[in-house]
Amino acid sequence: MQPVATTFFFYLLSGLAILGGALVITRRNPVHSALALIMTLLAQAGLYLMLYAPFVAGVQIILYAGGIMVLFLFVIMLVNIEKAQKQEQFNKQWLVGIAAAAALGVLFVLVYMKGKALFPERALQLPEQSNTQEIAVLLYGQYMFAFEIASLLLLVAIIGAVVMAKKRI
Amino acid sequence: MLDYIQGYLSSNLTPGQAGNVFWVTVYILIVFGGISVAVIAMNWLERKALAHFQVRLGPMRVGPHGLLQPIADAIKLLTKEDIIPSGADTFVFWIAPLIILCAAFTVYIVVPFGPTHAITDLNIGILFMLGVASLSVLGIVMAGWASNSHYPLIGALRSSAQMVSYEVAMGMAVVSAILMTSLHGLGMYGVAAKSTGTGTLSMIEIVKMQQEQQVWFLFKFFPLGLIAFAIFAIAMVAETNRAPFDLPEAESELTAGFHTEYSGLRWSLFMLGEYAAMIAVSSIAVTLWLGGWMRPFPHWLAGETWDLVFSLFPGLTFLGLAAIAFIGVARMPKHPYFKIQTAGLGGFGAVLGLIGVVLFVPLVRDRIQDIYWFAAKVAVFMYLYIWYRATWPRYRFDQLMKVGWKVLLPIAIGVLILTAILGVVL
Amino acid sequence: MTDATKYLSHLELGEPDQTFLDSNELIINMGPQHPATHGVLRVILKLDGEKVLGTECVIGYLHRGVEKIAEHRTYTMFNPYVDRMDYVAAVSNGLGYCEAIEKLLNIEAPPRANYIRVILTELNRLASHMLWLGTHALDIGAMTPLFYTFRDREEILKIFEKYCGARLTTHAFRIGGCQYETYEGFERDVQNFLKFVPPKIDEYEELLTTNRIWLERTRGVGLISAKDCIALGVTGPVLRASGVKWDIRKAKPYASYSDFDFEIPTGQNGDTYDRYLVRMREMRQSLRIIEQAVGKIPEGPIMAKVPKVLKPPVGEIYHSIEAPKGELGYFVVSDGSTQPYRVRVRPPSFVNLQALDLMVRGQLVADVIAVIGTLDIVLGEVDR
Amino acid sequence: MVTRLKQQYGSGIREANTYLGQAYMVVEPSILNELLHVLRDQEEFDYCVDVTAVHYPQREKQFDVIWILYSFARNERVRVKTMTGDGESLPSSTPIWATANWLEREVYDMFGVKFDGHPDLKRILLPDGWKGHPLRKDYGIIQQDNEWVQINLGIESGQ
Repeated sequence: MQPVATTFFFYLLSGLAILGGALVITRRNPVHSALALIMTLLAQAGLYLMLYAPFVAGVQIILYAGGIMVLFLFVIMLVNIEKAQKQEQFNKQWLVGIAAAAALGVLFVLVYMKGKALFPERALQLPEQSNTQEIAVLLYGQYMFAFEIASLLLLVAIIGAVVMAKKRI
Repeated sequence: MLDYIQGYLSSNLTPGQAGNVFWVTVYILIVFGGISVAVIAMNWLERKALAHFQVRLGPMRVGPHGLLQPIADAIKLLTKEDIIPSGADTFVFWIAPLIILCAAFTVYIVVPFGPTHAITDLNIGILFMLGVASLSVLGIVMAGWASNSHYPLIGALRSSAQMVSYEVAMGMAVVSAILMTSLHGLGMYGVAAKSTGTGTLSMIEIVKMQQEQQVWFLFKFFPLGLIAFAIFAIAMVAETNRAPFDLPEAESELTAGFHTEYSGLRWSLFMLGEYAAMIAVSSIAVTLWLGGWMRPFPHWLAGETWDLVFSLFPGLTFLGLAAIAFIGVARMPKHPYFKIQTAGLGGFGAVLGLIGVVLFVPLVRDRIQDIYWFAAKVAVFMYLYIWYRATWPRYRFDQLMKVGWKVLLPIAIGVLILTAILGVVL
Repeated sequence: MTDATKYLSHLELGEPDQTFLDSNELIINMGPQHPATHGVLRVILKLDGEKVLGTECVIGYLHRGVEKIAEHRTYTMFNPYVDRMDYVAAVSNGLGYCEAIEKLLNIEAPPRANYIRVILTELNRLASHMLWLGTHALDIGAMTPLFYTFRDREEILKIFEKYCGARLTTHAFRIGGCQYETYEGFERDVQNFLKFVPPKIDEYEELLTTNRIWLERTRGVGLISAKDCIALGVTGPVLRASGVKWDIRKAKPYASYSDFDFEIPTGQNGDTYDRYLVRMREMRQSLRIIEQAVGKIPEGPIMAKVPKVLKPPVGEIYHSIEAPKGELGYFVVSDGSTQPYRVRVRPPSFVNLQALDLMVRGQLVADVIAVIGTLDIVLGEVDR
Repeated sequence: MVTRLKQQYGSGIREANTYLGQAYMVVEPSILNELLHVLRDQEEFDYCVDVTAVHYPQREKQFDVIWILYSFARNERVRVKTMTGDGESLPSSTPIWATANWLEREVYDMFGVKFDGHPDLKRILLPDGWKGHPLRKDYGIIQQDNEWVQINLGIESGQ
């Protein structure tokens, strides 16, 4: 398949992702923030598609945009929006936050500068058609143990959530 | 130009795969228009069929047998006042129906109406379909919340809980069908099909696998395929919020659920989205279990003659419809008042007949019959939707959840495990 | 404090569960314009999620002051007004009123009139139950029975129309008997109807009685014990479904009910499903009564000797009949003039509606709809 | 039964009789509550059919308040009648029969007779802010609370 206007779509999707991220933290209304987050997640899914990783993109849409965000909205809708809107939006920690973000940015740049050799010269042309199968082989072959441990962790989290939320067990 | 079209006709790829922007655009327009027409037809059919279930006549006034009723409805809805409640969150209220509509129509990108009749064929086709279809939950939640009213909110909460829960059982059923693409085993007529090794998520490939294995997945590993299909068929009714799982819009409880506060055009967008989603999930079912575009008995009744006989069906169907229309013309009262109606119905019949005749042309016939069989299979599901609605009372919310989590999900997981075991053993 | 919370302020709702997560209580105003409240009933629900913590009925939207009107009309003039109370069972209303006044006047309707009364009243019971079934099923989400019952109710209304010219507010009876002689072919019509209806009732039952969703929606929903029923004064099919075998037609027979052989269907559990079954069986019993009555309508006059001007002696009377919804009573006080001094109607719907709160507490919102349907209320009668 | 009750309450029961075959008794308000309790617990009148009232404006004690009771066990009805004046109040029978709740509210709504110990005595059929009690004889048949109508409905008159 011939890629169509790759650079254009890359910048479009990245821009959308960054815009969504900015909206998430600046909107007063938590529902609007959640919607902006969905936009970011969908833009990310698009980026995955451009990286010839359609499976990850599909999973991103199903799990994050379709599943987790619905639960987010669920919780947000049930809290008192009026109260949340009256509260001060940024607390005293914003300085610390900016410092942390700056540090992270510097770290990224440093990694890029120092380890330039680690990055390949040009994008890898991964076979799109067998992407899903490759992921499956890796997940259930090489990384089997890590995968199963992660699922165990999630199970523990689910049980914990049920215990905390249920009034009478 | 002619060469171009001929080149297309002999193509073995979907336009998306070929990377042909022109044909992609044409296909998108055709699919969009076709689905819209299908929704309109479904709307009319539902009202008529439901009415006849219930010893009524249904729409009879606008055009012969109310044929033009959907158009009258559309005009009414478009010209109605667009009300936005004063306390509503305008932006979210405005965007919610669009999300539902977009989600419902985006799905059609990968629906394989035929081996080459799809906008594109994604490697993750089925995953993409499920994922995008699940995005419509967002629209419902947003609509319910933005209306700033209790009934829509409860409707939205119910709806999202329902859709998220049934997606799980639905996903499990789908996985067992996908598993079958990679497994050999006994085919429909006891023919051991060859193993294909790796499976696929691509919609077109799934149907091709069924072709290769000489079995609809519905009958594979009988009754496992059947059970998985039944689970999907139940879950898809719940996914589209239709009776008997129509609690989010339960009229007698929540007035109209999440779209209580919507009116006019926006409301019609919800309806369009809902019906488009119904067709979309039915297409998934058809693709995964009912052999997609394959004609019935492709192997049992194989051979040139049978191919010819089955390829005549599309034309015959349209001629039959035309005949019904002409019978209607003959039975129309002879009063001058009915002149326009008679002429209209006659014209409609003539158009149908013409389409029927065109469909007999060999070149068209061969290309079109895939679409015909696909549409016919989907139409069965559409009829079932109406039938369910006329027959069953509505579930209560806790019972709905019970059915989803305690009945469908365990069975679906069991079927998945058994399918895997059988696939390895046989 | 909103309007809705004001109504709920008095309810002892108990403390909401203040455990780990705050449970948000929701107050929902159901009605007076709502598709499932059978008219203009307004129910204010206090919900925890979907669970009902308490309800408050706000009624009176259809109050027309029927009892006040009665004091300003003569006995005869007031007769048509009673049809407007329980408008789906107008014949029963008329029967109760006429018999109360007849008792007060100490006259008795002739046997032929009584037989006609029984036939029409039982037909009306069928019509009322059919309407109940259709709307109740529609509330629970089954659309189709509504149209089936309306189709068959039409046959009953046709008989009414032929008999007295009106379909709904019939004003079929007069004090002292009946105004109209049966029309030509009345018996044949009724007999045809008797043949026509049983298969139709089978049809309804086929759609619902063993339908799994119907069973799940109605079994164990809106439970009410016989003790609670009696304490709350609930009568009619609701009481019988709780296991009390009590029917005024048997307990204190009026008209000519003592001549007929019929059974009182009862249930055991007092849930919505039992009430459904009781009403379905009641429809068949009504058919049995009509069958017996239409076969032996005695000859004779249809009107007792009644003075032109009705002036009952000073005194008071309470007379009640078994209306389709329960005990419909008339308490009439006469001061010796041509106008009643006081007419009190004991409306079954009004009293039965009181049980709603008890029946839905702790259940889900969807059950409120089912219970309102199963109580079979008519707001015209609740509000009068 | 009547003789037994008469022995117990003496002059509290002013009259006990039947009219057209229907038993009724007229009692003093002072013994009313106790009598109703006795009727329910000892005489098995477990079902309160109706609570209602009649207005006699000429009398000193203007209102007759009537309880119609029924016994499932005996298949008998009895009416218990008591008299009360305007502004006086009667003991509520809601603790005895739950059904009296709405019925007493209706009597209060229509006649203005108050019941002590009623859990929630307020208007039931008429709106909360309404003035006047329509079933009193001095309330005209086309009379209404115009003030309420004007404030709440925004129209000159409801007629």
